[in-house]
Amino acid sequence: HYEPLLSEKDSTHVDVDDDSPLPDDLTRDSLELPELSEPELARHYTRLSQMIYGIDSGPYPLGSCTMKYNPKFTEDVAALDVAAVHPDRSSGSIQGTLELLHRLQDYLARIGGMDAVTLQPPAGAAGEFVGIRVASAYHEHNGDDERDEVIVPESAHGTNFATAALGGYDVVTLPSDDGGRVDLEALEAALSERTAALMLTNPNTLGLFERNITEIAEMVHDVGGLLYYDGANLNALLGRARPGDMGFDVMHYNVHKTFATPHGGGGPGAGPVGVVDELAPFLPEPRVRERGGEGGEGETEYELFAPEHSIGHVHGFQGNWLVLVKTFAYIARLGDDGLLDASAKAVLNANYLADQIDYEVPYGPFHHEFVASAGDQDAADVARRMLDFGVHPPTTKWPEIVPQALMTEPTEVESKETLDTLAEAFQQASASSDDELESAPNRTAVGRIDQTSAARNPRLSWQALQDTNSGEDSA
Amino acid sequence: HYEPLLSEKDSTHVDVDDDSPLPDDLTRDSLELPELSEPELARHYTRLSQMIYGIDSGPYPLGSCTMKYNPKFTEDVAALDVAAVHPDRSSGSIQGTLELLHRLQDYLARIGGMDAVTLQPPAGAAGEFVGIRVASAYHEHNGDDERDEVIVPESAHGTNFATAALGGYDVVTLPSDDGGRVDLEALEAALSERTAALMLTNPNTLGLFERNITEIAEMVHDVGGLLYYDGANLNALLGRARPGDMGFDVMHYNVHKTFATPHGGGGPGAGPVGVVDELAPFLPEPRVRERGGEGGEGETEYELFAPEHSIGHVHGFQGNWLVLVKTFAYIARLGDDGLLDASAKAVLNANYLADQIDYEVPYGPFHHEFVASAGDQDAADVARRMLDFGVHPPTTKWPEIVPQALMTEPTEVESKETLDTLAEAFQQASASSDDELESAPNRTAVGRIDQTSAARNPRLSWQALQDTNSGEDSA
Amino acid sequence: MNGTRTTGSPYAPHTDDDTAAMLEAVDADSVDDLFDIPPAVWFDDEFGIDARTEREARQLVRQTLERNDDLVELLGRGHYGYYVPSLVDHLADRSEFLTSYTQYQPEVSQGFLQALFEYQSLLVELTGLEVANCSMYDAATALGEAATLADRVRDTSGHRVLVPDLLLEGRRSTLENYVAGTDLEVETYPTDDSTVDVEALTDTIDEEVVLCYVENPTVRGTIEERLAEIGDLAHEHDALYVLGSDPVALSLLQRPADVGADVVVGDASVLGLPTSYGMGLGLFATRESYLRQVPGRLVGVSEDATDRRAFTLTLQTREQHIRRERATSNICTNQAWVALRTAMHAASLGPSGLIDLAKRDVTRAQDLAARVDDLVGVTAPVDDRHHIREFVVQVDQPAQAVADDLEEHGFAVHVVGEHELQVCVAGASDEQIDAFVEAFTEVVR
Amino acid sequence: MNGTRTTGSPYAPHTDDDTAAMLEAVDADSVDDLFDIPPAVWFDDEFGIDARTEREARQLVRQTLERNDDLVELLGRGHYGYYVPSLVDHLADRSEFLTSYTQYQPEVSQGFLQALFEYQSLLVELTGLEVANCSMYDAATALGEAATLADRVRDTSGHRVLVPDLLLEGRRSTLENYVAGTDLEVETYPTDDSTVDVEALTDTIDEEVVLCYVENPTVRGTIEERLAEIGDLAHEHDALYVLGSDPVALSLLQRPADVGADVVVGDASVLGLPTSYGMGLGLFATRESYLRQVPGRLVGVSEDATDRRAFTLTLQTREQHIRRERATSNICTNQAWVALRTAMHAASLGPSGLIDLAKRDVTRAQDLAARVDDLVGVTAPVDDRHHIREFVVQVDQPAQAVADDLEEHGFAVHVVGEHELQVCVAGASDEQIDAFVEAFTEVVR
Repeated sequence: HYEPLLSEKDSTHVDVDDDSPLPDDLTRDSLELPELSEPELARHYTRLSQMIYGIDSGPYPLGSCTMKYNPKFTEDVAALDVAAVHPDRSSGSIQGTLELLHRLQDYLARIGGMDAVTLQPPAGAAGEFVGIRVASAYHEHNGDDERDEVIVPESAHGTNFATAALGGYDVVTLPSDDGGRVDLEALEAALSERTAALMLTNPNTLGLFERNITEIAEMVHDVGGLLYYDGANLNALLGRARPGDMGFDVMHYNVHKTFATPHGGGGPGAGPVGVVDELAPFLPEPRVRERGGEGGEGETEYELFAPEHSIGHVHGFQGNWLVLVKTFAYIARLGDDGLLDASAKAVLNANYLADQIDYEVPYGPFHHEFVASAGDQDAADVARRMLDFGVHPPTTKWPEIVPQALMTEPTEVESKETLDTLAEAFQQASASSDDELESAPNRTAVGRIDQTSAARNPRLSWQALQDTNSGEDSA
Repeated sequence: HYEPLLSEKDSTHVDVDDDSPLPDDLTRDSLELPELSEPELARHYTRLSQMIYGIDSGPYPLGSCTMKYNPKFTEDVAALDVAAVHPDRSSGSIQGTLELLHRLQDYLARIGGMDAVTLQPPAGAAGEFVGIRVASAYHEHNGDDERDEVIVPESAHGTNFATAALGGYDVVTLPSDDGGRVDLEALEAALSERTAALMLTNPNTLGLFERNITEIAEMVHDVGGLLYYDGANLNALLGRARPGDMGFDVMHYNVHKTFATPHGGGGPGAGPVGVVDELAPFLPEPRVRERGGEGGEGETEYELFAPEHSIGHVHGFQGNWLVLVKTFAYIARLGDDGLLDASAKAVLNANYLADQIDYEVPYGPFHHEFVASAGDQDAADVARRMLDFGVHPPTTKWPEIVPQALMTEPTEVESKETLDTLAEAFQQASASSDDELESAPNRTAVGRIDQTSAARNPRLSWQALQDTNSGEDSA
Repeated sequence: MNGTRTTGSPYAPHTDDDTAAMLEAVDADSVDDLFDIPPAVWFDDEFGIDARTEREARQLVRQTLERNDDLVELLGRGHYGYYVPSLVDHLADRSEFLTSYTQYQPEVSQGFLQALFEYQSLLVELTGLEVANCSMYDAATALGEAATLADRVRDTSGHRVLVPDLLLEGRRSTLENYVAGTDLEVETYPTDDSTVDVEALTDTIDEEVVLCYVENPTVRGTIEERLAEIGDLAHEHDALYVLGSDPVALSLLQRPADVGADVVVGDASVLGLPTSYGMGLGLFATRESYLRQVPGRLVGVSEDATDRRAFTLTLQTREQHIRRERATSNICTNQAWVALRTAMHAASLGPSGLIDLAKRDVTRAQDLAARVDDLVGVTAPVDDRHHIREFVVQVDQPAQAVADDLEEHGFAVHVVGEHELQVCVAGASDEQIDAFVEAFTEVVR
Repeated sequence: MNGTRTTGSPYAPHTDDDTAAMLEAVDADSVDDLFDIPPAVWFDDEFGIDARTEREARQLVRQTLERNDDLVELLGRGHYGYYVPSLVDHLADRSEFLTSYTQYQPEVSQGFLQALFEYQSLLVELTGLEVANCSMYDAATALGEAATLADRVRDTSGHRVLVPDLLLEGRRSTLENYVAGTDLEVETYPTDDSTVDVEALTDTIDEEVVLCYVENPTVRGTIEERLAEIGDLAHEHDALYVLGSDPVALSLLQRPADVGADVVVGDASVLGLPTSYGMGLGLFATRESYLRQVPGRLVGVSEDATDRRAFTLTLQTREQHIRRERATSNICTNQAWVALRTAMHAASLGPSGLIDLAKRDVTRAQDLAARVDDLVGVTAPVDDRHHIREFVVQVDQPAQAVADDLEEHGFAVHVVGEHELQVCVAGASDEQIDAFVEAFTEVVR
């Protein structure tokens, strides 16, 4: 369980000026990097992979992260040669790409109950940003440019707050009511003509459906604000309720969370944004639409266009295309039946697992996730302890509304048997002694990591490490 | 490090007769097998893979097995859609496949110094069998049908003996001389008008070049016998000596050992056979040849044909095509320079490693492999002990000419650094106590396995295991 | 370096410094000095093979293979192109599976051994026989091995091996090579409507027969109806009853054990491998009584030092590396990785999926036969039997001409007689079959 | 079931028995009972999306994408199609890399963290700056983040962000969106022969400028010659000097640290990704002094309980999940897996391979420019500068017409002016370039 850094295996200094086709003053002097052969690299990365827990390793019940199994075939379609086109190709020569994008826009619109969709945002947070920028542009277009607040529930994802701030808004934090849902009185108090938007996820991060959603929508709309849907928890509602029908004006889709594209250890993702008709003219450019007339073989033709009042680009090109191909393939595989079954089993699994564990689980009834409380134990310790039982732990210490939160979302891909295994790991952790908790994990590639040391003395590159080491040597 | 059997995860009994399109008496009653979902299977096989040491895991110095790194790109070309054709396609419609086969026949002929090559044998042993069958057919064709012996050196691969026997020959075992090579006097004594062939590998399994090869060839040919080259050790000679030039009449190539096709945990392999002109009419059918005239675009056209006195088929179709594609790709990648360098580094590595270890290494000078002796230690214990140091051990207890043999072949793909690691593992094993040796391995997925129990009480299926268990239960 | 470097082996990691240090360690001036090759046989020439970058080598293979025409293949006759789930490629391609050696060190091979054990268990269920090895090369070589097994286990002085007259040439010829070193001789028995002519078989069988081979389904896609009767006939004459089949057919058709089969051979790669120019996976299953005579590798269960269950290759004393010329076969490397893929594909289908697949092979063949039978000058199926997967079609025109025309339309079919074509539905999609009917209609018009 | 089953989710493993048992455990009659959705918003309709088998879904994507024309792309302008070694696909596709989550549990994520740390180290060497994060989305968003960084770190009340007039629309527009929530305003400065017009820049720059952005190479493939001078100019006015580049160019061109760059942004996916319709990897490196203001993820070294080296995400207090509205960025999921691929590709090339690749980009662009410049009515390169990878070509005919004709011949090029095309050699083989010259010769004849 140890693999040297590439640079520790080899570091070769190569001078640039030999045979340089450029004048010396336009080039660097040298480059010093590892020079290794394919067999050495294959082993290096194989060994590194062996020190990673992936979705094929076992259950991965990260609340609000929705770690679903990633169907293998979606990789194959994204790897097709015909998928490998340059973004500056003429529209006429990439009708296939445009058709796929158009069909995906359509699929997503139907699933979300939205009127128009952009596929450009390269991640969920980028989708949020598009939503907020669209809201800004809309208000501005209406001459409504005094709105400088965005309201965000206290239990919301950190990105909601950060996105609103990036969009130039003051963030108004909304407390929860006793049941863990939006406090309507607090909302009433927070809303004003300064309100640009309310950002909401539903079910919320406690797994609870915002039962008053219709009322909330009315309240926000009454003050001229827009209602934003954070798609993080859409997997819980597939085929059973749609943000558009609940009164949301704009939403993003997390294709990783809802449509099983691989998380890749932190991306690439995609965060398509859907809006109601009224907001469609503000979406990023370019989007795809059908072109009047038909192609040579009677096929519909597609073209790119800029919406009338487009906010412009939020990505240099068209976003994370390869991720979108996988999204499309997944939806085309599941169809109505599969999507409906996904939310059914996701919710069943969460409820079943919540029932099987000893930790207290406040609030309810749950949809796709629940937040247990580790009580007297430190939730992060519990998580590390669970690693030793061969499973991945839940998300911890958030939302803060539940003390020592263990935010758990099994998703639909886990079998009853796996959930039982997971419940067993929860039980073992809950029965662990302080000592066991504080020393965990012990069966992992490395033991518990000192976070303070990492932050206090940042060593962020091999070069920095070298400097540190030589510093120590000379000391 | 434990994963239940598929059947232990699920066993579903399905009746066949529901909606059967066939009369009951033509169908089975039911089928009972695991019924599992893709996520469950993905995890199952991922976990199984984690309990396997592959070439990307570390050094794999199996003497006579030549475990080389398998270049990743060769997998990609074998997976091309255009490679997926049915064997009964018309020749005119698979010119690409035939051209590739023809080019590969040509490459192999040049590398081996042979005149004609068949690609049909699906493994090395099948290649040997073709060689022996071709020899039989040749002698028979010459009315020379009293030859009933094949001579095999005592240190030869087990397949040589078994192949000769399968071909209907009596096996005459040839002792080695004091230097570990063919004993010329013994050979003289063994040769007679009954000799159909002498099977030889060169360098032999001790890694020694048969210096008297020209003389040996003359002796065999003088009695009317044929000289067979076992290609297992061809990697040691690439670009430096060719079986054809040494007087061999027929040879097989182990594409896994010489041309880096993956071993697959025991196949599929391919064992092309090369022969001198005189034997070409006896090769299996069909083979590929150029057709007179040219295709539409000036490209050479190819066709299948049956050699005049062909022994017929040794495989239902054309052998292991996908393996042959990888072979071709590897040779096309390396070319003359690469092949020459492969043998250079293979031989350098073996000599260097032999020099770095404490165990006695008799005989020499070595080419691609050497056979160390574990002396007082049990070679199989040494091997198991080495597993605990994270490397794969050498082949053990063979050839028997070296007591407690550790037959070691690092191949060209190992770096000096890896060889040093390997040498260190040898050293640690040699310094191990009896107890350490006898209890090894300890850091593997399972501990030392009881071979006797496996053989004495064969449990070769889940069904058998069930019977055993229920027997125990009732006992 | 990779991707651009073309000198030396791109897979040899040695730096110049490494090489120098290693040469010094072994006290040699150059690598050439390490080669103990007499000058007379030293190779001074070149092969004349160009080195290429990885990209160029890929391109060469691709361009070469792109000369293949892109045809919809309605081909079968022993090699089938079923859709292989993506799971199989992704998991089987994990390098631990793909690049490992035969499991002679079981402690670091448990995962592969378990997968092979599961493969054996699959075949035990499909055949009903007690023992399945973990692979031969293909159906033809498995049949050859069955014959040498018969030669070893039958006490009689008999030498006749009976096979159907329809047997594929590749299989028959391979079989003949396998028995060339024995006294066995291969003879054919006649068929009727492409299934065993049991009366004729009764007439020819005698005590000299050591093996009677029947395929179900037959090479023409027909399903045998009197298997148990044939088994009795074989056993009455003390002959080994060997059945040829495959995992898809076995999921639906009569279980070999139920009709008295002593050995089942066939090509198991109908599951797990895409069309691959005939590359196969030899299925070999037999009765427990022949266990010690089984060719090839067997994975068994044992215990480790702490009494935990563990898997290992077992009964290796049957094999060439131990038993040499007295081994049960010369087979060494087999088709382990294909067996893994087959097991994965079967697991992916599950029992319901397997049965469904086989049933669809029956109904789709039936449907297609009926559709082409409707055409003027076309009869299908020719044989008055149930079919699975494929069937023979009679055409008024010369079959070769029809096949050539179909090729022009983008379809490949078998020519099996002057006026007989054979068509297989196994790998084709419904759309492809519709398009084929359209093309066929046009061609025979 | 997989491959054939189309009802329900094929990726939900529940048997009917499981479902029943689980419902009983949670005391519910049906799954629907578990949904706490008011009737008013319950969705009673269907999406109208058909379920498909795996094979059908694959086929649908393939058939759809096969509508794309198969053109040789001589395209660049921020997105390049270099050959990616096969190693990258095979290793990056290992499911441990592909399917894992962000490394919040570092003890079971060491392999990915180490790979990202190696990626950071690669960028530190390439840029000469001390800190590189482990990715932004792409070059455009990285530039946007650089601007918000400038907004945070500059004390001045300035609001001007200077970018070249040639800046790609997608980048400029994205930048404007990123600064929309600040007081910053994006302005352009002029270029001369497609490189910075330093005199004009000198005229426009003042203390109001907080960021001066320069790309090297430029979008037209030209190489800047006065980078250090521009850096001095920026610093004299207390503006952040931001350079745009990529790992291939950085392997050969002046090291950003040597010309005074404060931040380097760009698209690092020139290595590691095939052409992918503009999908990218935002490179972001900066000086140590801005460490606490860096957006995105950083992997650092620490120690575990037994004092062994261990990797972890660090300085997370900059990030949205901790700092919320005071985070340095809203970025969460980034392009980690692409960064892995880029690191793999770079490692596969090594320093020699990287330098060679960049040098060939210079000489091959030069050579191609010379070849087309020889044609009547064609001038190349238009800009009197050194070029790498791509260059602009002037044609007498309308550029769009020439491009359309080239497309008919199977080649895609950029139209960048009424009589200007742009051509890129990065991904093309020598054969493809020869074929292009032939087609181009014919088209402009």
